[in-house]
Amino acid sequence: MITSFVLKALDRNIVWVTALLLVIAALVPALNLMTAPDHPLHIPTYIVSLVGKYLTYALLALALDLVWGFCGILSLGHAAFFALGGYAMGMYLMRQIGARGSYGNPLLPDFMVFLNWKELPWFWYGFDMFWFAALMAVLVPGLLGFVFGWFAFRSRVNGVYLSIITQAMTFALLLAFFRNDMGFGGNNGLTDFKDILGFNIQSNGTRSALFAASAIALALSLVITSGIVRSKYGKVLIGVRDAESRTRFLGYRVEHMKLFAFTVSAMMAGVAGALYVPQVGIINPGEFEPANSIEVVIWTAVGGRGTLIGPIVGAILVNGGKSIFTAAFPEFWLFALGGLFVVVTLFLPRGIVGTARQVIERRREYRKVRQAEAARAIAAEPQAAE
Amino acid sequence: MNTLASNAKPTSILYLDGVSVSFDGFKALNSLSFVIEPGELRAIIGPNGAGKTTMMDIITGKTRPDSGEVFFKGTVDLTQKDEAEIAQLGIGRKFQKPTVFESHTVWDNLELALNRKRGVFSTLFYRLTAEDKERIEEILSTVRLTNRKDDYAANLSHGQKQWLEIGMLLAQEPELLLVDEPVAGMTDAETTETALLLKEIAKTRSVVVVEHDMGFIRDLGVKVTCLAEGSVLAEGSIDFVSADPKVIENYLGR
Amino acid sequence: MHARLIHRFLQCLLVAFCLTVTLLATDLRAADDLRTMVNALGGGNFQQNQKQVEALAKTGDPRIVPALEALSEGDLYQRKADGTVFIVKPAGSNFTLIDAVTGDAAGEEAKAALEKIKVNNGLRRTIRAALGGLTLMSPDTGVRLQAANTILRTPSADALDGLDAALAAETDGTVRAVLEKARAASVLVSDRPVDEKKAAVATVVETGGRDSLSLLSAALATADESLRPDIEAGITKIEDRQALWAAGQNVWYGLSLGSVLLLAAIGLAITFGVMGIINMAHGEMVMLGAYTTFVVQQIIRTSFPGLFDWSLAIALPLAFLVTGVVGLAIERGIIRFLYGRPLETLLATWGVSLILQQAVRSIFGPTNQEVGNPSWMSGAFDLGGMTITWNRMWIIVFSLAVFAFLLFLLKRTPMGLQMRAVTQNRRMASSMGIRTPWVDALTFALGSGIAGIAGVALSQIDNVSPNLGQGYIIDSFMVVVFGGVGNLWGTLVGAFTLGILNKFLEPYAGAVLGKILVLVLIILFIQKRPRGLFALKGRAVEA
Amino acid sequence: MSIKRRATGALLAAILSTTAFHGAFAADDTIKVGILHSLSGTMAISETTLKDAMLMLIDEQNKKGGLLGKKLEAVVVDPASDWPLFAEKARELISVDKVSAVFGCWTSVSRKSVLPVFEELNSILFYPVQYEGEESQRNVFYTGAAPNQQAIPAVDYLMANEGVERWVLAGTDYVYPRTTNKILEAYLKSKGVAAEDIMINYTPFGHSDWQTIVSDIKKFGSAGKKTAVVSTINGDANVPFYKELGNQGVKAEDIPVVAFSVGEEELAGLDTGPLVGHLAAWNYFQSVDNPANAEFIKTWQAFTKNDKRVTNDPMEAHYIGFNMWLKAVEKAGTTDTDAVLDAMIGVSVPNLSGGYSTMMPNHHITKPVLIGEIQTDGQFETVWETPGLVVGDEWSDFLPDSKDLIADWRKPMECGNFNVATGKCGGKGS
Repeated sequence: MITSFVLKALDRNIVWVTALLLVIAALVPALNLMTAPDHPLHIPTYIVSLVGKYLTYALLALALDLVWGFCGILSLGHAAFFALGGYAMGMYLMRQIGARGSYGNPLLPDFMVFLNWKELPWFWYGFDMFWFAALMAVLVPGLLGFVFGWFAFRSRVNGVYLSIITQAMTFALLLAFFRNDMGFGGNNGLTDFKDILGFNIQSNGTRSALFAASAIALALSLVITSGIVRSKYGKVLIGVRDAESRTRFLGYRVEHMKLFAFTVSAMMAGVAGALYVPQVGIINPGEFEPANSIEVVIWTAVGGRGTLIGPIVGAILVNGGKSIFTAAFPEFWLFALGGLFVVVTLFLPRGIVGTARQVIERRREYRKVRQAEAARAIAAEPQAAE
Repeated sequence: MNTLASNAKPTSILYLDGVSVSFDGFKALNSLSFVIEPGELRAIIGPNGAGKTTMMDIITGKTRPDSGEVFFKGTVDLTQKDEAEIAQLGIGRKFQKPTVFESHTVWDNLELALNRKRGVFSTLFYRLTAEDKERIEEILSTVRLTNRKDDYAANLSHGQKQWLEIGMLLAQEPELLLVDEPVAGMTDAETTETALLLKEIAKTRSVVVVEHDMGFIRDLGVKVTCLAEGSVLAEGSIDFVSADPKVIENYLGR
Repeated sequence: MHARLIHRFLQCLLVAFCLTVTLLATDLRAADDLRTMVNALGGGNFQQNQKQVEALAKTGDPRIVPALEALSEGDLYQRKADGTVFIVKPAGSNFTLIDAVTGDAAGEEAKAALEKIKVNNGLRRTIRAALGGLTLMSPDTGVRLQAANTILRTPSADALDGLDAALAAETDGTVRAVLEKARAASVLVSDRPVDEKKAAVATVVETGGRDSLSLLSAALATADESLRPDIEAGITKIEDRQALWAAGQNVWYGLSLGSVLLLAAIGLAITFGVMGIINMAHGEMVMLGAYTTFVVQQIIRTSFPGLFDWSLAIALPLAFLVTGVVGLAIERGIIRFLYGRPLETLLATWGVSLILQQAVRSIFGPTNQEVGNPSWMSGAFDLGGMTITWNRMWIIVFSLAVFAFLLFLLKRTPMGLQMRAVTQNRRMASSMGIRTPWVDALTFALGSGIAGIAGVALSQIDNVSPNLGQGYIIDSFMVVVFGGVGNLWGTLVGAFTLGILNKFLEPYAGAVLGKILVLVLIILFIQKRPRGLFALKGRAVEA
Repeated sequence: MSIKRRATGALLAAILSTTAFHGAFAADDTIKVGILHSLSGTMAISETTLKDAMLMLIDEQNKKGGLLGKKLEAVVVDPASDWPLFAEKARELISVDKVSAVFGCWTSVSRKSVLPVFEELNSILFYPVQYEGEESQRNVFYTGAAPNQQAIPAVDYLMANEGVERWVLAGTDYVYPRTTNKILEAYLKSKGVAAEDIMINYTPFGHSDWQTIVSDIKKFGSAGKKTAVVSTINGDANVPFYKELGNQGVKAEDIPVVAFSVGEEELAGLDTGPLVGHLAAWNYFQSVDNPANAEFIKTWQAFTKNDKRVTNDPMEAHYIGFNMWLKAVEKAGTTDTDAVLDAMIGVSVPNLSGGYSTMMPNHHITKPVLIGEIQTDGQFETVWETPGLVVGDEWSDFLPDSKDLIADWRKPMECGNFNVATGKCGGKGS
């Protein structure tokens, strides 16, 4: 059963990209660790952590694409799941600091100490264990996604209404996490991490490991997602996207279909967040900004909505561009970015990958027709001869 | 009439009694009542806004009636169920405008329509069995789309889409089929073909056809119900109905 | 504003005084005697100067009024050379000197040659009190009122004689009322007998209001046993009265917040609600409107200072024009290629908003720009126990006016008819000879223009910075969706509901939690009514 | 296939051009100075000014012949008010551009976000904004005010000169106000202020509807005791707050508001007519009257080609920090981090308020504290000034957990949180 699921998942492009990701996962750390800084092939740590960040973004975009590209649910709140995953990981990293904080309090994180909290809030328990934090990084976003989706899809909220309430959701969370009384460090968020699983979080080794982890996680999710969308269930999803009522009248429970996709997607976003935080070294409520969620939508659209590789390409391109522009023309990079979005929507409505695929298919169609004609011509020959 | 209907209730496949519904004050259905017997092929005619589509919406659970009873096989209360449940009970519906999954191939369209387990996980790990293949092939030939099976539904002609949709209904193996204007925009050839197809289908299950095309109705040659302003105007053979002055004044007249 | 007002009054009053005084005055100290006292202000620090001012006040000599005035305005300088103190008026790089006592012109001096006599709140208070005492007998009702009010704010036992005299002479009702209260207040702080104080308490309680509360609670601290019960009773009485008004005040705050939301959202109700464009650049349109106001005010400030009170009136049409044109450009340049693809409009307009923000930032700079309130929009007035600020009131009125205008435009004009026709059924409309492209363009321009004039209003209460729009975009979408997309009335009701809801939650939950609750309520509400407050029903939507 | 190529191509492009671009800059005959201030996003409103100030200072220094015989070169990046991006950009400045020191950050969170980077890559950050304290890090020099250089003197002034007995502590809900208010609360109580005479209120960022809160303040102020508001409201929310104060007629003579985050920049967006007499506590005002400041203002307005352009306290902080850095580098004869870190401590340079500021072993500096009243022209007039200089106190004496902590980065101690009670480095010491 599972095997067939996986086998179906592995079409040519996916195989290529997955392979590529795995190669990067091995190669980049190797080049970073084993070559001398002056070696031509050396990849500086700066690039490693930068690209590592991109990869987590790519995973987030992929998660969004599952619901938006294949099920037509435009979520403007996906950064919320990302951030929740991040917070779960952040809490673990905070607990790891232990007595090494400024006040040397073995139990309480610094921000609690100097706002003189007396004991650890209940929801911080268990986060000193990695497995628990990792579990929460997936479960909490998943649960939120499930509950939210269960309400929304059951009462058939869709279109912009759904988009806007997802935005309301992330905005509410933003405000909530800003409140210092929440016990998540308010605006300063969680930071000053020391180590993860006992490894110094700043050592090149750890960075490379995190990079590899991100690449592999992305590859894995790519395979899973591709499996999902290529299964019969995936076809139903696309059916829901294109003709929701038809799927209903064929007897499918559209709300369940949506709910499953939404929850899975939320969990993937959570994983992305959990990998993101140790690499950037901070998580704060800013991650809940509705603007962030919109950016994710934009990466996906730029890369190509409804394709699996598109969101990955889009996320990496847009963020790469951002990194370069903010340094190259700090005063004017917003013009470049804004321009990019306008241009893409106007001239590449299907996104980069989508357009590429379209071109390829056109050519294939054309070739088919040509062959058919040729065949007919040959068939015609002998009669002509007589 | 209600009393008359109610003793038909247990034996009927579909039973509507005094069904009314209104949108923002406009009465779409006004205590509509009629009965479909098992294995019956019934044509329903009526001017625009007579409530034909609304009636289908109510039978298929898309719209809830304000009042009245809707029963399937005399026992199942349809007003308490939603689209999916009703579809799974075995009521298939074909829309006025052909709605198929345009970004799927003809084959996939039928595969999705097949009457199999429809849960999330059973679809997630579904594998195409030999019998399912067979069944799909069979339907393909019934709706004459075998040679297009690998094309995207989007690339089909209008008529072919209509047929594909009918094919999907067959795959669904319903006991009751609701067909909304199947020949709209079809060539005469296609129309007669469709008539044959529907009669073929009606041999094994009950069918309700909503249609404007009187010629087509004649081809079918079955009992006709004429709706107007959300309630039944007349019922009987095509000639009987089309002779009815009310009908003429209300419908054929123009 | 207030200070200037007093100043103007005092000018005219001064003249009157100088005449009367010089005639009637019998035992006035010599002018130079005064001058030495005024000059003494030069050296002293704040505390010493307070003493000095009180001393000057004691003289009761009206000729020192302008000097004190100048001091509190920071226009009193000391000549470094000889320590003489002058009232100064800036004249280019120099100061024109005015004799602090006689008010005669006394030539010019370089700024460097003079030293400012510093003033702080404490000193200002003392001066205000002194002036209050000195101007109680002024012929000008307004000034007398001011004076009475100042004494009321700073009651003192030794003001009593002055008050009695003033009351005896007072004819004007309103001034009299204030004087009464001021007297009562002063009695409370004096060492008058208890029964007199009891009476005073009664008067204070009678007039009610917040200031009475502070008077009483202040008195309570020092009052002797026999008086306490009266005062306590009085306090509770006033507080009960206040509580009632508080509710009303809350509703008012809600309305005013609602009006802001309405203004922010109403443009979106067109571009998003009617046209279905997810217009992320909406906030930037509001921002552009605000900046137009800023530019207009700059020009007025530099060229026609007299017109300042008209600045908003002038800015309105301009803002509408500017943002309208920008909107038109956006529609023609980008959006028209995206009809039927609402989600893509989200991307494109998001890009546009980034560009617009950065453009404004590089033109005007990233910092806040000053947009002044015209006099008729500043200050507040009391309605019973509630304080109503003029700008809030005008904004409510304005938002409703805009709404009415829009409603009329859509429902009663051929243009509106065409707009609705196109948005409902594009093909049909065009086949009926409506030039749909232009209707689209105009509709979008209209929406943007409305956003622009909203910006004019919002510039009165919020920052005018490149980030202005970002602050409103989300709330706007909430309002439109909550009200029901495509329904103007929905937007109206939605805005005010959310506004009032927010303001009623705030006192209990606090500003932050209140906002969170509102958002959660919106989410839950959408579950109940998946198409907003005023949803269209029937087959049309389902399809 | 082609898709894959696009992906990789893009990736490489991104990587290469980032490095390549800066590679172009990397000339050895210059000393690079990083400027890490948001030029876009919500914080651009405050930080852009500091970017310009730094460019001006570097410009001036180059006119004077640069440093160690080399020209200084500014490397400007835009972290776009996005906190993780701050960390990324800091890393880029240090490891790609090889800058010798970075001047930047405004919000505490941005500082917190870059701290680990500076620690790891061992570089130097100059942080120019008043902040909540409770921190002292080896690689950071705090040239802004610590709470004891701003908040506490302000409160003292109000008690002494205005006879305030009742206090409203209003702030934006984030760490700086929270901490400052905690400290003030403790301080006020130690001065015998009753709990019911203290009202604490927090509002979200960019809060724009102040009606309820201002009227609450009026209510609180009508209890017969002299009342004052201590405002730690953050930048953007101030304008609507003051507008509401003005309109609801809260006069400075009655309820003065003393602010710690409102400077000349913020007032530039306001008609200060109704606000005359409200106060602010800073270590510098543009109105301070001395030649150095006059010169500074002149250069600034010339540099920005705008004779209305105002200066403010964080600018002065950068001025001080920059000059300290120059001096330290000259003292050390190199820009090597460790050498400079050692040389910095004890360095003393003139500040703009007419005295000298010295870098203390705790990486905070000595400053005078000025209390100013808002004037009609949008300037502040100093109404009170600490007799001497105040040393920045990184660990507040009014918070239970930090009163035993001190920081001293001189050898041999070299500790940011030495606990005098336990005699161990590292807080309580575990």
